[in-house]
Amino acid sequence: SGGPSDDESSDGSDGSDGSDGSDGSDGSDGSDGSDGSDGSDGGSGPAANIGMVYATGGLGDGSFNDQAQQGAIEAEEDLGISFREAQPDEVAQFSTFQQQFANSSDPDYDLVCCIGFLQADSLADTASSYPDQDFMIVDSVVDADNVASYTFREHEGSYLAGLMASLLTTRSFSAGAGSTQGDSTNLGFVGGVESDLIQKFQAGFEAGVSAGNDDVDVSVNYTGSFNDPAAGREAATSMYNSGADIVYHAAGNTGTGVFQAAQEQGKFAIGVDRDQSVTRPDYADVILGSMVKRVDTAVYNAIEATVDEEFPGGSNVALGLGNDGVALVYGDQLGSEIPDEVTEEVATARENIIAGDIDVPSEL
Amino acid sequence: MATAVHLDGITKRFPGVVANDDVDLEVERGTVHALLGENGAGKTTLMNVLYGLYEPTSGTVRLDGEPQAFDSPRDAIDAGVGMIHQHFMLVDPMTVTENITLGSEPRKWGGLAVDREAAREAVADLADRYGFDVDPDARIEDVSVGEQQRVEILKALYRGAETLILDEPTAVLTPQEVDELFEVLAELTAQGKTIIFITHKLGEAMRAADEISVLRDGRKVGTVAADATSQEELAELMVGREVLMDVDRGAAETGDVVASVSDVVVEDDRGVRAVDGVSFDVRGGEVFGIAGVDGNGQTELVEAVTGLQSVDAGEVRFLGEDVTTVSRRDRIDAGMAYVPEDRQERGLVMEFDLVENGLLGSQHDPDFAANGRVDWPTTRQHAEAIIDEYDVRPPDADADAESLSGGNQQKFIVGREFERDPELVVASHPTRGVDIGSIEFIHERLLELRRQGVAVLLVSSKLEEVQGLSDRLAVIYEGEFIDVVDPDETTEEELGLLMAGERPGERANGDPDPSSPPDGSGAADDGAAADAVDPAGDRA
Amino acid sequence: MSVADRARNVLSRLATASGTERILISTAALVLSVLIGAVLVLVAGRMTTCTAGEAVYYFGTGFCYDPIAVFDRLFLGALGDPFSGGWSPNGQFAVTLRETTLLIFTGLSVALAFRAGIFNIGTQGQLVVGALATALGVLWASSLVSGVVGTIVLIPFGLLVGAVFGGLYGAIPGLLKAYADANEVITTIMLNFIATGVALYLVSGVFKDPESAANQTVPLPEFAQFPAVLFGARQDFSLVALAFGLLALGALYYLLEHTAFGYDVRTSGVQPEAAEYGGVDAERTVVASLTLSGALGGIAGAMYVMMVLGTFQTGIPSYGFDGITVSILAGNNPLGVGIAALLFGVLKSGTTVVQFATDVPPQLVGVLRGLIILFVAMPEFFRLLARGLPGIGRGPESAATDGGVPVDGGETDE
Amino acid sequence: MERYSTRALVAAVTVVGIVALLLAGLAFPDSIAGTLADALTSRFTLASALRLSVPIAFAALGGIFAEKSGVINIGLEGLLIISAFSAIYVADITGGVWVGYAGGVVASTLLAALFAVVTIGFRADQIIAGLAVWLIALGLAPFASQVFYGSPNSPTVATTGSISVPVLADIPFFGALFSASPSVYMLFVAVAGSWYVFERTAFGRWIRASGENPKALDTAGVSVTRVRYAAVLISGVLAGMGGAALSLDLGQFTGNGPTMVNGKGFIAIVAYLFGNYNPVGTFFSTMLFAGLDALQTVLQTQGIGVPRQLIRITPFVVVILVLALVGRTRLPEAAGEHYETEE
Ligand SMILES: Nc1ncnc2c1ncn2[C@@H]1O[C@H](COP(=O)(O)OP(=O)(O)OP(=O)(O)O)[C@@H](O)[C@H]1O
Ligand SMILES: Nc1ncnc2c1ncn2[C@@H]1O[C@H](COP(=O)(O)OP(=O)(O)OP(=O)(O)O)[C@@H](O)[C@H]1O
Ligand SMILES: [Mg+2]
Ligand SMILES: [Mg+2]
Repeated sequence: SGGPSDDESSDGSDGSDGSDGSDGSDGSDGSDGSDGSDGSDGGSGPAANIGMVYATGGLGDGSFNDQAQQGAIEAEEDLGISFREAQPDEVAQFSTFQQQFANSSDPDYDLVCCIGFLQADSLADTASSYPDQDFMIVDSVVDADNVASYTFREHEGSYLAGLMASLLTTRSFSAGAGSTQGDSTNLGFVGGVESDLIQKFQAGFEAGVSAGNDDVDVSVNYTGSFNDPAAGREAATSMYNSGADIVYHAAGNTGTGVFQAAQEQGKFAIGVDRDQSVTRPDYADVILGSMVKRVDTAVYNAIEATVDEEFPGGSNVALGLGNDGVALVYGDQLGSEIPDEVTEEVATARENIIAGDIDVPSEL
Repeated sequence: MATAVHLDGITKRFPGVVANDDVDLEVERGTVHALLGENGAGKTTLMNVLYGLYEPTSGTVRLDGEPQAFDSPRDAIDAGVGMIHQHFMLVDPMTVTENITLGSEPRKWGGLAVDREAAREAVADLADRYGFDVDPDARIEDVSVGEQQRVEILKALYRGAETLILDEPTAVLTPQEVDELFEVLAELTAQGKTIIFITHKLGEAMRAADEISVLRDGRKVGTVAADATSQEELAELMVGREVLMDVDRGAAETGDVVASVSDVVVEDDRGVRAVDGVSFDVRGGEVFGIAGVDGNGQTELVEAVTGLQSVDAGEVRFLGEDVTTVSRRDRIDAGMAYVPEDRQERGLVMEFDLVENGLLGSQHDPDFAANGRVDWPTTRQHAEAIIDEYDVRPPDADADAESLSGGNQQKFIVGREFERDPELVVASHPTRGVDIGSIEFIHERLLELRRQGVAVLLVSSKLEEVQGLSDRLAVIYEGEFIDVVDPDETTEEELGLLMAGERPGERANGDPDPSSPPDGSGAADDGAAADAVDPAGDRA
Repeated sequence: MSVADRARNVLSRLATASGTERILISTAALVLSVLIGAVLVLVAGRMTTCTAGEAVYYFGTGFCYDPIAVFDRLFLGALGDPFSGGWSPNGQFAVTLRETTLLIFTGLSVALAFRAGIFNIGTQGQLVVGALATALGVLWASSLVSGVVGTIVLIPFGLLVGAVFGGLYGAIPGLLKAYADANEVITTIMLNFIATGVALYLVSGVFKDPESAANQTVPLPEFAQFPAVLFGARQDFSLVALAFGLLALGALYYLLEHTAFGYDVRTSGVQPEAAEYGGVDAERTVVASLTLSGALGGIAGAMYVMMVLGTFQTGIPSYGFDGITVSILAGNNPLGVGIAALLFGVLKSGTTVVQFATDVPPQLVGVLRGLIILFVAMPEFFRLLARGLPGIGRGPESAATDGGVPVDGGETDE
Repeated sequence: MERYSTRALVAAVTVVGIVALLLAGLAFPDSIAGTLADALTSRFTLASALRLSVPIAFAALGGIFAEKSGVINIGLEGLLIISAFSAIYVADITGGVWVGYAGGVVASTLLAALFAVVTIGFRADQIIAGLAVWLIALGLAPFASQVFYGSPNSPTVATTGSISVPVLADIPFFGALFSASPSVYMLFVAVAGSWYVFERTAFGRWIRASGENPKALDTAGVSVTRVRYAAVLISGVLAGMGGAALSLDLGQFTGNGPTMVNGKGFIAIVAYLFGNYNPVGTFFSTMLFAGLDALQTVLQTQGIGVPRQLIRITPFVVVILVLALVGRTRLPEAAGEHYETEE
């Protein structure tokens, strides 16, 4: 009962070639010229044209953006939409790309997906300048009739990760390439750059850890970068060396270093955003589980709603454990070895959170 | 005798300049050949051709009758030609030994390592053989100019040079060092080496050379035997007119004290006292000369007066004001002109053209830059006036300073400083590297300033210059004034002994060892090196 | 001198052979890098798989990426498609000018320091400090005034705050260099990291906008930002800012070439000993140049805050480093900085157009940028090319054939 | 002289400070001093510092060769990037870690050769060309990764692993020196080798002369051009070793943003300037920097009450402070200048 870890099998990171904005035949003039928004029937054009504006990390971050792309790819396969991507590398480019999509008439984009909270400010402007264009944003809320906002309750999933970790670290457990010492009272959290968002992961994790065992401490390290695996490795190594058995990361590519350190030290790690035991199979023997954040679901749902002409403009969906927006998925290789007492306790906590019996803090 | 060097119809053109024009030159093996000529006459260029640095536009080089086609100095070295340039080609942070053996290091371990012992010994042996005083382990930046020159000569000899070219070798030496050099040259020719040296000093050419060739405007105007000519003849060949050899400075009409230095102490970077309690006054209308072997504190003293070095003790006064801690800029503004010793480091901005160089030191002068805004047209006129008046060649204000020959650079600096309308002129080696026509001119100008009541502080290692121009002459040795004399009442020999550190009183009872001339090299350095080099010891 | 005479003078100086040559060389460099870039695009296009319908055909071979489309988008796209008829000042052209404006300031900042002989790598840090100070300062002041008056007061005030704090931050390496002999390359690189770190600390803590998830300050009110003139507001570009930039170009040129201070700076830059001789106070000039350089960097930061983002947010783009390239490309000449900044503005803004319009990975434009710089840096290559390649062999060939350790060195070698 | 005495003084003060800290740490193990003392004496800190040093120190050694010969190679960052990617790519297609390592070195050397041709052969401005090398690599490596792997990040390949010297590895603290990745040992060899080249071989002298007074070298009959080519190529080899070590140690290339190299090439420049162009000094200055970075990580993890964002910048602050005390570094006289044999 470890949450829905169903369709993680397709690795999105090699899917970026699926991006083809211009419809196959350039010569077919205006076949889908003005009816862009109501073309859900087969016809010659795609069911919908979707614009994707990713967060500044860009594709290939192994987590957030790739996960969003995954949603678009699935929508392409299931719903026959077509999408085009833009990878801004600085904040000022968000509005450029948002406007380019909004302005475009060939094709006319039915929905522009804005990934990441940094896009919120520029989207607020863009959305009011283009009232006829539909947008969706992930990780932030923009109050406008033509914007659907999707936020995640990362702290809830992180709580489960913390709970699992603290239950495992206080017992002697060994599986795959790692093991824990029964007498250890120490866990680790590695973050990328300090921000409210990453602190949500940390807060939930720490709450879960205390819930599992009040005596367990969490060492925290922020490397200051989402792209520095070497720093991630040093941070995690230092944690393992000071007695931590399990390190949870919310640090993008920096997390690779955390997995590596776990392998070197014969300890465990917990992945983030996607099921990293699948996307990083080389480290599957140390990844106990991953706190997945279903950005793909958010993107997919928004696209589906657009295709169905039920675009939830102005809505604000908070995706948590309850609606499968976040989940703790157990490692592909190690999941089956985690003792039932632990998984059961985690499952109970999940129910309690959904039921509102446990209130997980989202701030430190 | 065999002709060792044979230059045949050498022409060398640079864009816009014919530096050498169909020059023929023959030098016999085992002789010394002097090359004379005004600044920019093409002497250095001709020798650079012989050394393979320049490929001639036309003409051939033959050594021992064999035609040579040098692509690089490497070829010339292989053919037995060595050159000691006007500006030394030494690597400052490396040691004497490293410099001498550079590019031809003895190796050991199958070439994997430099055999440092062998190198050191080879250098020591070589130095011994020619009686050179060098410390093989001293770093170049720590030794005197004289010693650097000896290192250059050793470098050539180490490479098996049969023909040695020296470009103005005596410009930087004391009289005693010059004597030593000439002894070395005699020793070298006795051993069958051939020497060509460039000089501006006619007396030296006549003394040391067997034959003398004179260049003018890139053409050779004649070759004469040294014992069959006179200074007057040489001077006329060089300049194309008669030259006045002696200056008559006339009586001094001294005015008020313009600058006064009392008990000044200057320490160098290493905390050694380069100037050790010097006091003197310079009055308006007077030339106060300082003679001494290079490196005895002249540089530091002059820089203390001009505001380029801070004074560690004592006082400098200028026009009645205490200026000990006053900035260089304020001293310039107050009327202090300074012809620096090192024209390429200090006196000129080499990348700037002459217009911009003419402004150096006046950039805050309201005449050129009112309200901080530079008046370029006026500045340009000023530069053109200097060029015109001081005969700077080529007469092009847009030429970059680095494109001028050394002598012309010097003339421009002298012009700029003398035209500053100064109260005090500090002139450090004002005629170094300048041809005799220009020397005459600069000397005249200097005396004219004196007649106008300007105070002049003159430093030179050329005895005849300080002696001829000064009203009073101080001799500096190891940072102290050893004596202040009346130049007209003192012989050159007496001055030489003073410069060697012989105190006036000592001569009576002392027994000066004539075989141990003052050690220009060791003492010439500011202190630290003097300890490193044992002057008398090595010489014995 | 009459105005006409002056104009003639200026013209004749511009028309010197070397000036023309520089333009020719830059053009050739651009063309060559575009050619090589095209080859790269084609090669990459061969390595990628795409459907036959998407491929373009050259020389009878199909390629997934079309170099002509790439360069068309890169250059014409950045200029807002001037030949397509639908040109409007609201389009990409405004973005290009926005980038140009910021690069002018960072370029000038670097150029001034370089002319003084100081290798200021720290413009980025100075920009960050200036930006943060401007955001906080203007926020504070915007509670005192508002409306049009607010704009008129706050913009100069913001620029001033940026300049002052950027200048102070630039003065640190200046003082360290002048009085502690500390190498400015090291100190400025370190100070960049420090500026970023401290800014992150401040805006993720005390000065954080509680409303936003981002590490940023509270946004500035609309009236405290640069007004859009002629150009649309959406591209975050203001003609006023560009005018400031052009003014700064002229002012710095005048400062360097026509003032005593500029003369001091240039002299210290090329030959410090001679400068000292000429009465230039070396220490003061170092500190003054770096302060001024930092102030220009700080103004760039102020512009970024007041024109582009409307707030200070961590993760400021690397305008400071781009400034180094701009300045060097311009030969550290203030007037050249204008042209180099425009070229870079086009490249930066064109990158987004290329990304939007083609499938070519966006990193490619980065490669192109490097190639252009590389070729512009080697005028000698083009001179040789122009002369018909005779002497080309000397240097490079020996590299290709015997790049190793020279073995024929000493006489005692064998 | 003055410089050396200041250096000695700073060194002495540092030693005294560290001893005092250790004593304080012993006396009050729970204080910040205790935490610091713990971290300082931990072999893990040393091991971490060594790992962090590898790419920086290799690149810095390369930088010394180039700059001593008179060619300022500001493109070290680019060499690291290109090598980091190529090493992974070659290791991936051949399956051999060390083949990949060699591939990284070759790629970096080729890029260095381009740099050499451009700066020495065509007399391009060294700084611009160096920046160009950086930008080209910064674009090319992720671009290639995108083309080959469909993502700027490569998949994971095998790593270089680590080698433990029996017995020696068990020594307290210094044992970390003997239980490390092969690149660490190679670094030791490279540092010693570079020192040897500069101090003992003729070639090393030529490099020095070529950077100090190329004309002197030229007139001594050694081709400045060839010496400079050789030196720049060596810088390519060394930086290549650093880049390959960086990526193969992790088994992955990360190409987003500033890539996984993330400014290490620029820190390398700082390191060799700080080490005064001496390979050994440079190694120690890299270790100082990496040590502070390692320490910073430990302190953050232990939570000593200072905001993390500020702890993270301590290495940079310390470098500035030390530099302010120790003072100047002297660039080779002719660094950055073209040299041309006349005619
Ligand atoms: N590399 C060069 N490029 C252009 N012109 C040059 C070059 N070298 C020398 N010249 C010019 O050639 C002429 C001869 O110069 P050269 O240096 O040979 O004179 P010199 O007789 O040695 O003068 P001095 O006594 O001042 O040293 C001068 O007009 C000089 O400006
Ligand atoms: N930096 C410079 N270096 C050398 N010469 C210069 C420089 N600037 C100007 N000049 C020279 O000064 C003269 C006048 O220059 P320019 O035409 O720039 O003055 P202007 O602009 O008319 O005067 P102003 O600067 O007073 O307005 C010209 O002969 C020019 O060549
Ligand atoms: Mg000469
Ligand atoms: Mg000019």
